[in-house]
Amino acid sequence: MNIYAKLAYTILGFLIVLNWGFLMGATMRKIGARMAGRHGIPFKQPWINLFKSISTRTVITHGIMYYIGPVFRLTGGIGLFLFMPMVFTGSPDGPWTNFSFEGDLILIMYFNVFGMLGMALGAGEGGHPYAAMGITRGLAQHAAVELPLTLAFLSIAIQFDTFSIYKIVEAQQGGIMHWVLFTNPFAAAAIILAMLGALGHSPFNLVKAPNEILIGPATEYEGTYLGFMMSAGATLHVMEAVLFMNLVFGGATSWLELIVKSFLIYFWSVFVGMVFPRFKIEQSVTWFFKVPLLLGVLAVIIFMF
Amino acid sequence: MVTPIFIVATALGAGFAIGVLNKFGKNFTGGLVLAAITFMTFISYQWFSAFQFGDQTPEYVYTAGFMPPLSINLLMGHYEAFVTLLINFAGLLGGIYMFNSLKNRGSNAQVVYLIMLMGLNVMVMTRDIFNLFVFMEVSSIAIAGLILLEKGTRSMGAGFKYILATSIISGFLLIGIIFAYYFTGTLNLDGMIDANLSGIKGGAVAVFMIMIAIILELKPFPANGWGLDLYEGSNAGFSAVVSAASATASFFVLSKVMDIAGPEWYYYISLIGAVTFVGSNLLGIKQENTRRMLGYSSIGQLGLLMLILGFRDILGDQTPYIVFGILISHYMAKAGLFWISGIVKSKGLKGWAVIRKKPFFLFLMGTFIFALIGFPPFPSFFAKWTLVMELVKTGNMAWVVAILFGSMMEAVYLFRWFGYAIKGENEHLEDFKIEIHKIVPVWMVAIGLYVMGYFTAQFTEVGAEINFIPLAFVGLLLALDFLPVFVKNTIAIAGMLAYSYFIYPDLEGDTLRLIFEGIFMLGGILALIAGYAYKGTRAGFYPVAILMYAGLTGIIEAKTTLEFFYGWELMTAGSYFLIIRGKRSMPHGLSYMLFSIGGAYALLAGLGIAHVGQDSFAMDIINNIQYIPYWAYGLLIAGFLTKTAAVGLHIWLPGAHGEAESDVSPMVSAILLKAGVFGVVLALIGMGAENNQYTELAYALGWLGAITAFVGNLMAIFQEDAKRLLAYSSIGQLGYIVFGLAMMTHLGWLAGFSYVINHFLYKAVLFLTIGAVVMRVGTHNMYEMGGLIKRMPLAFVAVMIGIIALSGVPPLSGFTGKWLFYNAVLEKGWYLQGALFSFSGILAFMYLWRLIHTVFLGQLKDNHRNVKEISIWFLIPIYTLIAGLMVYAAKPEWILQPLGNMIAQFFPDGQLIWDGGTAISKYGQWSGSLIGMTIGATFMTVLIWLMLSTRKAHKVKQFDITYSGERPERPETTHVAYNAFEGLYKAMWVATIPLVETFWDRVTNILHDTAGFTRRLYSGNGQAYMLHIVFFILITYLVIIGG
Amino acid sequence: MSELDLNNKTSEMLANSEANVKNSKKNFTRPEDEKREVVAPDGSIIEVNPLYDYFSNEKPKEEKPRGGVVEKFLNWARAESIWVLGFGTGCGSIEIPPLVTPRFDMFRYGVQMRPTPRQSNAFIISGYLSVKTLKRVIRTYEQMPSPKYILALGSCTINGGMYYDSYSTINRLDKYIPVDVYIAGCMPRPEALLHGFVKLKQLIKEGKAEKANEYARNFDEYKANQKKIIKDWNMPDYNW
Amino acid sequence: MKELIEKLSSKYELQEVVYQRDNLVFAAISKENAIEAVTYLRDYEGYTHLVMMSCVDWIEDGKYQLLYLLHNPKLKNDIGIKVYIDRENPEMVSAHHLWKSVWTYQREMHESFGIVFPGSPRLEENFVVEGWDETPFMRRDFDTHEYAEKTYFPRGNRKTNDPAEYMRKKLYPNQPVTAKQRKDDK
Amino acid sequence: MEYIDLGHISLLIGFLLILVGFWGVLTQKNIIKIIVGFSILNTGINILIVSLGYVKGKTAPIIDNAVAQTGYHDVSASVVDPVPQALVLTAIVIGFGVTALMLAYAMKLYKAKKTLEINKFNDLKW
Repeated sequence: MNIYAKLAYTILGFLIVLNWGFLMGATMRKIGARMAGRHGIPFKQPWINLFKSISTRTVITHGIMYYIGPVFRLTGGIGLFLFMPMVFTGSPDGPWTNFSFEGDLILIMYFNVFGMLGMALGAGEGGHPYAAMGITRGLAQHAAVELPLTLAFLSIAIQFDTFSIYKIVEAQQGGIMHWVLFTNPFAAAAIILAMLGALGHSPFNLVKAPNEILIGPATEYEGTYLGFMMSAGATLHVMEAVLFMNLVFGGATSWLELIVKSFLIYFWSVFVGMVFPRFKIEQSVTWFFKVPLLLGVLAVIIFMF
Repeated sequence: MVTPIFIVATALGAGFAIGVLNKFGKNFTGGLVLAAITFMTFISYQWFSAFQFGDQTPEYVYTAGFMPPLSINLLMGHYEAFVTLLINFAGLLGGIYMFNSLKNRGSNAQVVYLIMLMGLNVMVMTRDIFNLFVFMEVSSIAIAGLILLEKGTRSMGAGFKYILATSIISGFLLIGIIFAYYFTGTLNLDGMIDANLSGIKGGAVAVFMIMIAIILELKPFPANGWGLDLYEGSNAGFSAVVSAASATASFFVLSKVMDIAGPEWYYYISLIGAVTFVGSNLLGIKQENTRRMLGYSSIGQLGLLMLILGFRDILGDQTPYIVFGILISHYMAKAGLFWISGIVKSKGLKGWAVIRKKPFFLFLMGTFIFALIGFPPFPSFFAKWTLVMELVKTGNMAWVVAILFGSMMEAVYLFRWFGYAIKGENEHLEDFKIEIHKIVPVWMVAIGLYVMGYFTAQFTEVGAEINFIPLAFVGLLLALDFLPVFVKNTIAIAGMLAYSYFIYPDLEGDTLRLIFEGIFMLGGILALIAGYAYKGTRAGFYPVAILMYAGLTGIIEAKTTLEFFYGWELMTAGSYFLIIRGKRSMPHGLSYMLFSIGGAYALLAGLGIAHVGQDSFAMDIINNIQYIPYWAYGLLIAGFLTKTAAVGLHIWLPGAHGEAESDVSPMVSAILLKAGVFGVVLALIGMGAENNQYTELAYALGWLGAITAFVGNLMAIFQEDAKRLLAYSSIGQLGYIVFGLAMMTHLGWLAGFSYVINHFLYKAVLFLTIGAVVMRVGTHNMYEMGGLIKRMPLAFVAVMIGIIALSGVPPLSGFTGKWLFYNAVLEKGWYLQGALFSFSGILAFMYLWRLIHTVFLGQLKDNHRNVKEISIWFLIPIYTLIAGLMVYAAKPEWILQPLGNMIAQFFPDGQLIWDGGTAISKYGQWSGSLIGMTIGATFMTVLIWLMLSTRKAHKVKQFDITYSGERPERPETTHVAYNAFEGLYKAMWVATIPLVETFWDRVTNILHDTAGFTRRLYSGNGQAYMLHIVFFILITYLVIIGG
Repeated sequence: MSELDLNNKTSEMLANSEANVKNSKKNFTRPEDEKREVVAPDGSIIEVNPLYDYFSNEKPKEEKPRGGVVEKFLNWARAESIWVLGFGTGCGSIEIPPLVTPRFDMFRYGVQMRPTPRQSNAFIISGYLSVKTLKRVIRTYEQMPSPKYILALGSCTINGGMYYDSYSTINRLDKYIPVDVYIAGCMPRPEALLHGFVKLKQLIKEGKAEKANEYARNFDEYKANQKKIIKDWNMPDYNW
Repeated sequence: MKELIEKLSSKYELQEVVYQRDNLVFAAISKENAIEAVTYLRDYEGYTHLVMMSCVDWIEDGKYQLLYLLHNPKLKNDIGIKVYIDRENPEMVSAHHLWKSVWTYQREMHESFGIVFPGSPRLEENFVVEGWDETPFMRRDFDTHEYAEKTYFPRGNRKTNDPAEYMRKKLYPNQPVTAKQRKDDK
Repeated sequence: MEYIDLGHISLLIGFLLILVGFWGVLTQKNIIKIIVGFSILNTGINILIVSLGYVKGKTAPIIDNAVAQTGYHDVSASVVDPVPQALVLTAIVIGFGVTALMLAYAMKLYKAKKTLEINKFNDLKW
């Protein structure tokens, strides 16, 4: 496939992901509202919020890093998309593999942090104590989440003898029983639990904690910056879900499958969030060090013998 | 040629002459004494040079013209000439030093001094055992008299104890002599040897009596309280003479008399020597009184000499060389130290800080201490090396352990003392006066040490001039120390550039060494450029910095193990001085030194084992160790790991790096630590070059690396001090490197090496930047900084790039290492270690964010409003290094491909496949430049979009933040910095319990308690000391003769 | 007193208000707001003026609407996405929480609560406002990005309500900050509040809710009113 | 309680002793002895808990009445010590050393009545109002209405109704007002 | 009494004196007594030396009439070993020197601390 076609597919894919991210977010809130007996927001609300945000008349800036923070964040989101094979079409050169040939699972693991780190820097420049508090919590929780996740990723990589996400997806084709969920249940369980932290919903949403530290890192961001961050957030949510989908739930062979699977994955975390109150940071860290870590270690150990 | 009898005659004649001529005044008689000693020295020298440079044969002097046994005969041989030269030279210098003391005590004292020297000379030369006894008594009486040079009850008590002890000893000696005579019918030593005294029935007792008396003269542990009192109580100048001349003479007497005892005694002499060496050095660590501490050290050194003497059969031809090295170092260094102690006049160790008021004294003191411990280029270094090599070769490992342990203890107290001198509080201390006649001897022995070092080195491979060129450069810089920084810095840089150019052809083609040499040299030059930022003369910085680089380049160029060890010790010495220059770095400098010395001794033992069964000392012997290779590699790696600060051996690092000066931290962190890595690489090449059969060792090393990475990174999170944070981070990064190397696969090594280069680049950037920031803001504490991005944007950018590279986030170069690592882990199957490694990497985000946030972001503090951007001299090296990072990020194949080729020599399997800029491993692929371009393009697109849409943004100031309707009061209370990761600490405090520190604390306490308990033996009661002597004799009798 | 008299009185007061602040009997500058000197690392002395140095002391500018279809669209977006700052000033704030319950459910109107003024565009002044709170309200209001809207809840914000003679409670909110929608009642029920939102949306869509610009236009007058009663003014004139 | 009052009256001159309830008694003590008495009650009689401290403005008498209400947790009874101080020059010995909560009470009284407690910590700091420079607002001679009219912007044409009368008129416009109602209204 | 000759007796006395000397040196607290102990020790050693050189039935190694009385014509065969005698002379001289020095010390020590108890002079220890 030539590079222009590839680029065109990629841009199209990104637009799908972005809008699906918004829609998915709205749907989740709708579901939450319906569970509470409310009518809830209209489905169009995220887009309206985006338009409203990027059209504020006054914008402030605390300095150059404050400025660049959302750029980092959005780049992180887009980059994650670019390096992820989205829809499996049977050929590594297919239309929806984006630029995933440039890297593999390790790249995704580390690039995941790109946006977070940039955001942390940007929020820091504002000098708001809550932003810094949110970031310290976020980083601590991130560390705790990543340990079981890494173990599970390693386990999957060992299982298929590759770090290439494309190959992992390919290996899971051919029926539901080929999914990692069933072929490597410990790794899958570790991911399913650790995923809750990675997606950052309650009970692990201490980073944002709206009533306590005024949504943490983003507390100083307004208008256009906020719009960028909302877009990045939508993208990242989908991409995280797609990552787990690719690794555990057999990937997707069509956009429809992708949408359904990512929705269900994301819904899992929202579902848990509906039930549990927010954890303190040390609680959440110790929680990830218990069951998910144990599962992760098990997932790796079974391949050592 | 003047016959040696004139030594005696001169002394006696001068003594009588003084009695006659003392009406001409004490200065005259003093001059006469000095003239006499000079003449005696001349005679010894004449003989010595005749032996050394001519072909003189040993000559007997027969007194009264009769042949033995009817008369007494003196022998002037090579060794005798040398030892009398030493004695007379010490006597001469001592005479100059004590000129006034002797004069004040009158001409009698001068005569007694002469007589003492004469006695010592005759003790050395005589071949008649009764004559020996007589002159031992003569010199004892003289010494006992001269102790009174120092006034006060302390010296009186010491003198009385001395005379009591020597009387007891001489009683035994006399009994021994008469029995020996009874059994052999001769008093002549040669006659006794011929008669095979110890073989005669009952003769063993006679031999025992003689031997034990002479051994007791050498003050063996623990029957040596009187000797310690002598060192402590007498005049400092006189202690020096006793330590140098009298001890040397006694030692020679022992070596002489040993011949009649026969080989069965050798073992016991060694045993007594070892016990003395270890025991007195152990007790030395508890000393607070300088002179007594030096006394312990003197006695310890004599014990070491005894030990060597006992091994003279085994050591064979090497014995004179080893004895010479140890003896001459001890002789000069201890005399020098005693003399300095007489000038400085401070009893307690802490008072020695006053020495800094005359900085060249620090140089002298440093010279003596380093010579005593056995650092290059001093003779003791070579002697100790040879000793250990020979002992290990002959399988005497236990003795090596004793020697190294004793030396370690000696290093503990000497360096603690030196630390007080360099860094202690000295404002309240009174300055001391220097008299010219007192300082001359000190300088002479100091210079003598260097000369002797050069002389000694000529007998080894290090003797080549090339190894002394860096040292000469150090000397040059030392001489130019008065010049301003700018000039010296330029000279240093030019020197290093020239040396790099000079050395490059040697290393061309050897990628491994080239990488490390590049890190050492280029890194060194870059770090030196930052030195331009300093004002004034920066006294003492350049010699030690260059000393360190000399050592570093020495270990790279080393062709033999000795050269390697030589470079290693030079580097240790240089870096010690660099580290201790920091404001509060005294304890850290000490612990650095002790760990380094411990590591060096492990290395020494390891190299010794490696040498077993091999003919050469070439470096490649470690590739093929034949004798207990597990131990050898273990010791070598343990030695190297002290420098890479593996967990357990890391406690010196945070303080040492954290408290060092701004441009020293990068030197000791980014550059120096790589020396340890280089060592580990060499050891691992040795282990794995042929076939990797040491999997357990590598496995343990792998876990150690992973745990080090974890501990280092975790501890870094909870630091408040920016430089300590970076220091802990270094521990963690070195853990990665060790882990990677320990995998012993192609990919593992590639990852390790990519970390070596990366860590050099970004840690140098970070340390230089943070150091420069610290220079500007005047504090290390991160919570006292903040918001500095507004004041120093260039520094911020440097740190940001540094932390992105360190954290391993693509697209910068840190990701290279991570990617290689995961592939290597998967290939090797070390999953759990890999996960721990990965977790450490994630922990790194936290401290990195904290570093940049609390220093550069957040609230600008009031007192930093006007700080300037960091110095241009720091920015130049920083941005040069950043350019390196960027090149690495953009074109990783430029670095990784040559690295891969180099590693393929050792590990040909499992190489990366390069497809243009894409690296393809068994498990995945990664194209650094493409990823960089993709991310860059995305980033720029988003950035431009945001810039366009917020072009009218209003620039606000630091308190324009939403603060619940309130306004912040102060930047300090609004900046989240202190104890930032409290939540994580609550969850993970278990992992931060300082087990290692506790362990080493316990070890220290046990040693101190042992020393403190044991030294109560020396109750200060002369009678008790006599009892010790008697018990010592009884116990040795039971052991040796066997009841 | 007639309306005219009151206005005269007001202008007279305004003229003297600056002087009032200065002629106050007490010095209200807190110790931490006084000028202080700190020592820089290089030993030089830096004078710090806490009331000035830390803030961007710029006046607000009037941001003219773009007009046309774009503005209409954006106004629609703004109207459909009203983000309310969660800041309860008085007893009326107890009427806000019911809005998120199933019975009233303000989300269906696109109304949400936001925790930080930077991300909100509507501010409910819920009930009586003491001078002390007014200060915080002003700072918060000014920190919100324009366009921004104020809903004044309860009769206290209209004429002081039952606190008309209190020594510490203001009588008329619109003298201090511009109000878009008044919701009368003591207290108004949540339904009334919802009605207020609907009204506000209507105003926004019509392009009439430009009170932020009015504030910028009459900034000096508002500021003088505010400073007259807030005697320990320790903020910048405009809080960015 | 009786014994306590007897004991106390043997030491200090007590006035206006009122046995309010079985477990509550009030007594007035002179300004000079009050703190001593309170200290005595705290240290020897077990009245370790300061329930509250209050002030009443007796403008007619030209006095402020301070009340220290103490509680004995063992006996479960309270005693209130009243102190009358001069209204024109209000000053009282500070009791901040006895209970830390007194700091706050005294700050409040200083702000709202202008009573000076020499030595009391943080006395000058704002308590309820910020930047207050008028007559202390809880003094009865301070006319809050006038102050509000003067300071804030009263909206004109404001009508005030007596709620009871207004509602009666509205609900029962035809019914005449009875004498009892008139009396109740007062 | 053939077994006990002069040589053995003096040997025994010598050893006894040595032991007495050691006993004095190691047990007495008074410095002067210690010095006396040393003197006894020295004397014992000297007697030991002389008696070791004694040969039964021979005379002192001085060439005078006594030599002739022994009846040996070879002078060297008629006298006892002269070397120990010489040694003893030297040893006595040295012992004298040492004793003198000790006594001088004792005097100085007494002047300094007004005591002769040896365990009082422990300024230097540990």
